[in-house]
Amino acid sequence: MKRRQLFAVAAAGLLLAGPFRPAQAEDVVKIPCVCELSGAGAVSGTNYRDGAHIAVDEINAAGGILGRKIVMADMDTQTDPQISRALVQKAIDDGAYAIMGTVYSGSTIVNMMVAQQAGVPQFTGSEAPNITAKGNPYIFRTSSGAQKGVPALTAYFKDQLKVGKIAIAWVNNDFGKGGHDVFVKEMKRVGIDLVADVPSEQGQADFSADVAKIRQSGAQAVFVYLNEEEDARFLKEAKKQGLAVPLVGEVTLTGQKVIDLAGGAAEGAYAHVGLATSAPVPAIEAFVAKFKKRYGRDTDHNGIKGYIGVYAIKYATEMVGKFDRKALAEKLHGLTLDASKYPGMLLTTSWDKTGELSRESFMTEVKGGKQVVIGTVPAN
Amino acid sequence: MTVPVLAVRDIAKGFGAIRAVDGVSFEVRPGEILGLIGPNGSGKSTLFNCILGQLTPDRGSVEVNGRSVSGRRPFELSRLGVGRTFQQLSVFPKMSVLDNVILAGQEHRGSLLGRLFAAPDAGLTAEAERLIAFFRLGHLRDEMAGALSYGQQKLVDAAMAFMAGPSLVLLDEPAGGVNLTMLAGLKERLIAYNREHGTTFVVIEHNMEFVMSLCTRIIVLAEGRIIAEGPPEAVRADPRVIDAYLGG
Amino acid sequence: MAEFLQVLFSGLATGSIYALAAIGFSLVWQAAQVVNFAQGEFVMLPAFFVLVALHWFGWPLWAALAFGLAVAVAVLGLLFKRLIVEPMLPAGGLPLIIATMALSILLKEGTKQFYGAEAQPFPSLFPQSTVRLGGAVVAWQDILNLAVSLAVVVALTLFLNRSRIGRMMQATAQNPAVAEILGVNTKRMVLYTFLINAALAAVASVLISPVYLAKFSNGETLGLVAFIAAIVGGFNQIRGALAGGLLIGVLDNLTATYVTTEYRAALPLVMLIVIILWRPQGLFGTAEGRQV
Amino acid sequence: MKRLLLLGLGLVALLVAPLGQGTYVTYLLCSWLTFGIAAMGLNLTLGYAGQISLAQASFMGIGAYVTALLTLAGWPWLAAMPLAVAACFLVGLALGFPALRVQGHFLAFVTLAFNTLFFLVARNEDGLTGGPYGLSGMPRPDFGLLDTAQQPAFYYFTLAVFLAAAVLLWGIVRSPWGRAFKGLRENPIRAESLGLDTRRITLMAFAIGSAYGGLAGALFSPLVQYVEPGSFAFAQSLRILLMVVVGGAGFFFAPMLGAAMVILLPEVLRFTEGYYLMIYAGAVIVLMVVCPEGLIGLGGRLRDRFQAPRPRGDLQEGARP
Repeated sequence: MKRRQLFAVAAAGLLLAGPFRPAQAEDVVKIPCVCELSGAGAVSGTNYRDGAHIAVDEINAAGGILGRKIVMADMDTQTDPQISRALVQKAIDDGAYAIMGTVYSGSTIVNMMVAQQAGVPQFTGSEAPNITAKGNPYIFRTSSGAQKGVPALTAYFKDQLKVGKIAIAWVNNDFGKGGHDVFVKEMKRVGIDLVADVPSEQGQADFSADVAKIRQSGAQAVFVYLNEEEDARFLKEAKKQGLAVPLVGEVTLTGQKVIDLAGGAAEGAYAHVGLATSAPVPAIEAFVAKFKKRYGRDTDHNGIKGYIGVYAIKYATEMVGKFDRKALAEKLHGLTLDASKYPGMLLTTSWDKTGELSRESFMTEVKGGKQVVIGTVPAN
Repeated sequence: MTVPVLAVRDIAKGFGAIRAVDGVSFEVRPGEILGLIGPNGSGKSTLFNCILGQLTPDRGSVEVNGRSVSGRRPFELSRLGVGRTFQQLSVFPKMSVLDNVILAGQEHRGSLLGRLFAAPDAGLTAEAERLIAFFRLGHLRDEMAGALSYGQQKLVDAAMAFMAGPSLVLLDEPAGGVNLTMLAGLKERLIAYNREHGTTFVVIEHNMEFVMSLCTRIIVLAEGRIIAEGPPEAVRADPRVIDAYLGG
Repeated sequence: MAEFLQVLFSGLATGSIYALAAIGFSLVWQAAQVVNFAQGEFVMLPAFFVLVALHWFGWPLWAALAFGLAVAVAVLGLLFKRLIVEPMLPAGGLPLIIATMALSILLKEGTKQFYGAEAQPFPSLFPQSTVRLGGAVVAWQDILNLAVSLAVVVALTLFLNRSRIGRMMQATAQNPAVAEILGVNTKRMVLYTFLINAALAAVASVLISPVYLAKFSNGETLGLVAFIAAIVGGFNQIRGALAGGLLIGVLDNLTATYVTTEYRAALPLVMLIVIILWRPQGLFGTAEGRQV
Repeated sequence: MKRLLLLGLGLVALLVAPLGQGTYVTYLLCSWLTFGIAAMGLNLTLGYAGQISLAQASFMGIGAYVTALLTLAGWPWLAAMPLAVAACFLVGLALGFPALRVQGHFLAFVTLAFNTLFFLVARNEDGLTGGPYGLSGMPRPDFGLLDTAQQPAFYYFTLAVFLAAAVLLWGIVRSPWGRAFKGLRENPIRAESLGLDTRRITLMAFAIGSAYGGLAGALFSPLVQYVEPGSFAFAQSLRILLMVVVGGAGFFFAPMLGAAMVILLPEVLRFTEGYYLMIYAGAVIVLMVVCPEGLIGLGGRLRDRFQAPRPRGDLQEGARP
């Protein structure tokens, strides 16, 4: 009896798993989106996917890439690196021309090896520094890695704020650790004294010890490298304890979500934003409005990442003139796409030999409950 | 002079201010069936648990076949040849009757590691079947023990106590909850086993009829002390015993 | 010193909310021998009931709070008892553990699906101003959270010790068979315990969400902390769970400030293991009444 | 005879399963077998010996990290695996000690705490474990004739390890140890009084179950070629526990069935998008309410329903008056 059940399961497995391969149509190009639609990364992954779909629909409406329509299949990694790896493999088996995703660095670091082996260009939303440090010629970022964003702040701390002692509050996961390691190195390089190094747990609720520690350390500024809701909790606690030094973040700290969550506590926070939904750029404002109209909710910067990723594939492929994965990857290395000629990029963007991306970025501050751009940082 | 199978020397055990057992000593000779009786609260169960190592006595010692067993864990006691039954139902309900009885014997064979590589039944099927048949459970060999009736489970419990060929078996209220027909059968089987193997029994029991007809010697406890000792007829007639039961 | 006071006060405020969850946990354990692995989600969820009333129905705050409490008691108390615990009690133990674990996933995913994955701001019940106490800055919110928690605990203790129903509930928890003989409707008393647990969770939820924000995943740590607080304090005691909650809140902050931030999450776990192995009745508990 | 035939058919199904399948399906099958091994181990600890453990993922983690570190240092897999398994055996033995003092919920929480502590150590000790980044790029084993770098070859390698593990476990549960484990589960006090050293056998139940977790970890490492702390957090232990309980704790084939459910069901429910976890959790609750013995128990119950019960008067004799 038990064996029969085992057999039944094996048979069911075979049936379930049976290959559902649609007929290969020559007039389409497959660009599957492998990203986090459920699990811890669902918010980022869903925005990434939805942004990408806007681009796909626009491109298809305008005739596709080299006359071929894009087909974008959504694949949910459940924010699980193992599953993401298998899904990238599946995407390749299904004949992907290029792959969009994944957003979580922990997933990307695993699945990019698969795409590399198969020679399929991959456009990730991850920002961990090590992704472009592995010499993988097929990985491309859709936003700057942390090792690019954090140094942009170094000058700000040194020249604008002129601090000698600084503290960092960071979330102790692969995202936070990436930013933390670059930051520590940078501060050492320019000779700013790191007086408090405070990691916190993902989802941590009580930041009173973290803030008390920083307050006691005598830091003249704090670099806050947390996820959005922890940003908000940190800001609230900092305000409560009267931590009266500049709080500076990377990307998220001045975002609308954090402002909403933190209430008045976000007032006066600074952040360097590589790709802000509130950037004073008409193309970005138009995209944000488009997103809101189509999905009935606001996007974060992941929506923009997905959007420009698809456009990057289109523009580079058209430059190559044919569907050649290797040529596409080679074309993108060292390529600069000027936003005035290539409007889908929203901002002028370039990639270097490692697939790292750079474009101009912004310093922002929360003023009157809104994110306000207070300066532009040139591409580096 | 033979070495007593069980020697209890000056056992005392108190709980707070209550002296449950207060200096009890006795010996049990090979082949005896000793009954341990007394009114509720006389200290029978406490004494039993002290002998079996479930409770640590405040003073005194227990010897089995001349070896001190104080401080031994229950499984060691079993390996020294002390079998027991339980007052409450105590079988392995989701195992067959045969497996119940084999388990009762297998831990006495070879080493722990040896048992990992031994035959699945540890070579005990034939012996277990003999014992199951002896207790007239042969037709239930492959049933789950938990599916058996109360009386049948009591018989399985008894069979398990004998499986390892113990020299001494302590029976904790074997008659409790068993109906009359079954009870007569149980008593008859116990006496038969005693005759065949010369195994020594110590029985705690409330059911006077059962004890009087089963045991060869009886010890009466009251308030933690032995108040009478002797053959069933003598104990039955002892005024102190009547007093303890009626006056207590 | 100021720093010490700062983290001490914050720890007490957080700990008082842990205590509410821990007390509910203990009560349910005593009454029905059920360890509720979804307790954290029970604290996470009522905030969303309130938010639904506020934003979807457009009700005023006080009505939304009443709605949240009522729905929590009905769903997390009555339905939980009737639909999950009651049919499973005979099977006991492991299946019930699995079922409450699955329930925690269900509540979490349901909240995410129907209200959203992002953290939500939650209206504060108390003024946002602060007060200086011996060099530490303490928010009125923290002080009032602590006060409300303590008041709830005192009221609950009085209810259990002084009122007729409370004493019947205690009798049921201590010895259901005897209580039954004495004419207590034990089934009803167990149900009351579940309702009280749900109400305590709702109070904890409303107190904690203005600070912690309402998020579907909030229960993950809360549930564990509540259990640890209950064990550390002594599983069979209200005052034990209260003390356990406060202790964990304070120790967590002190560890993070003075010992290690990387391993701050380890301290309660190590405490849990040590307590279970060496003082299973808990720091403030008595040996009787515990079953393992 | 019928049993052997069915077993043979199951084996053939396992052998042909990856043929003609894409690498994704093959990957899922490998994952199923790997988790099947971990679940088998937990089934021994929990299903047979009755000792609840919420730490099986941490043993997979220990196995995976040990294997990863050693193979990255150039050791062959065949040398690294036994060390990984032995490490888990020893740690499992240590984790068994709390079980000598507490049972049930208390044991559940001690093991849960252990799992979370393991996660913290794996994340914080980045000198050894790579911290939150984890370790990546472990080579897949190469046995000369069989290089497992490609997916089908790796599947057969996994299958071979799985079958060896299953046969070994079958041997253990059929031996007198299996009876001793069950005795410990059913009635530890009675078992002790019959000469069973319950302490030792409890420790063995933990150690062997954990060693199976370690073996699964040793396969996980080359399968995913990436280990990071999050893969071995408490949630993963919960997943393995679900496999055992949903399949039916204490039945030999239950973990395989349960692992198939837990790993394949999300694929089947994928069309429900975000609802699949809800549906899944709901199904588990219903299963536990309706049939606490799991799917195999459910199967048995359905079978009984369609068979007329045999009247057994002999089970009534000597009943309580």
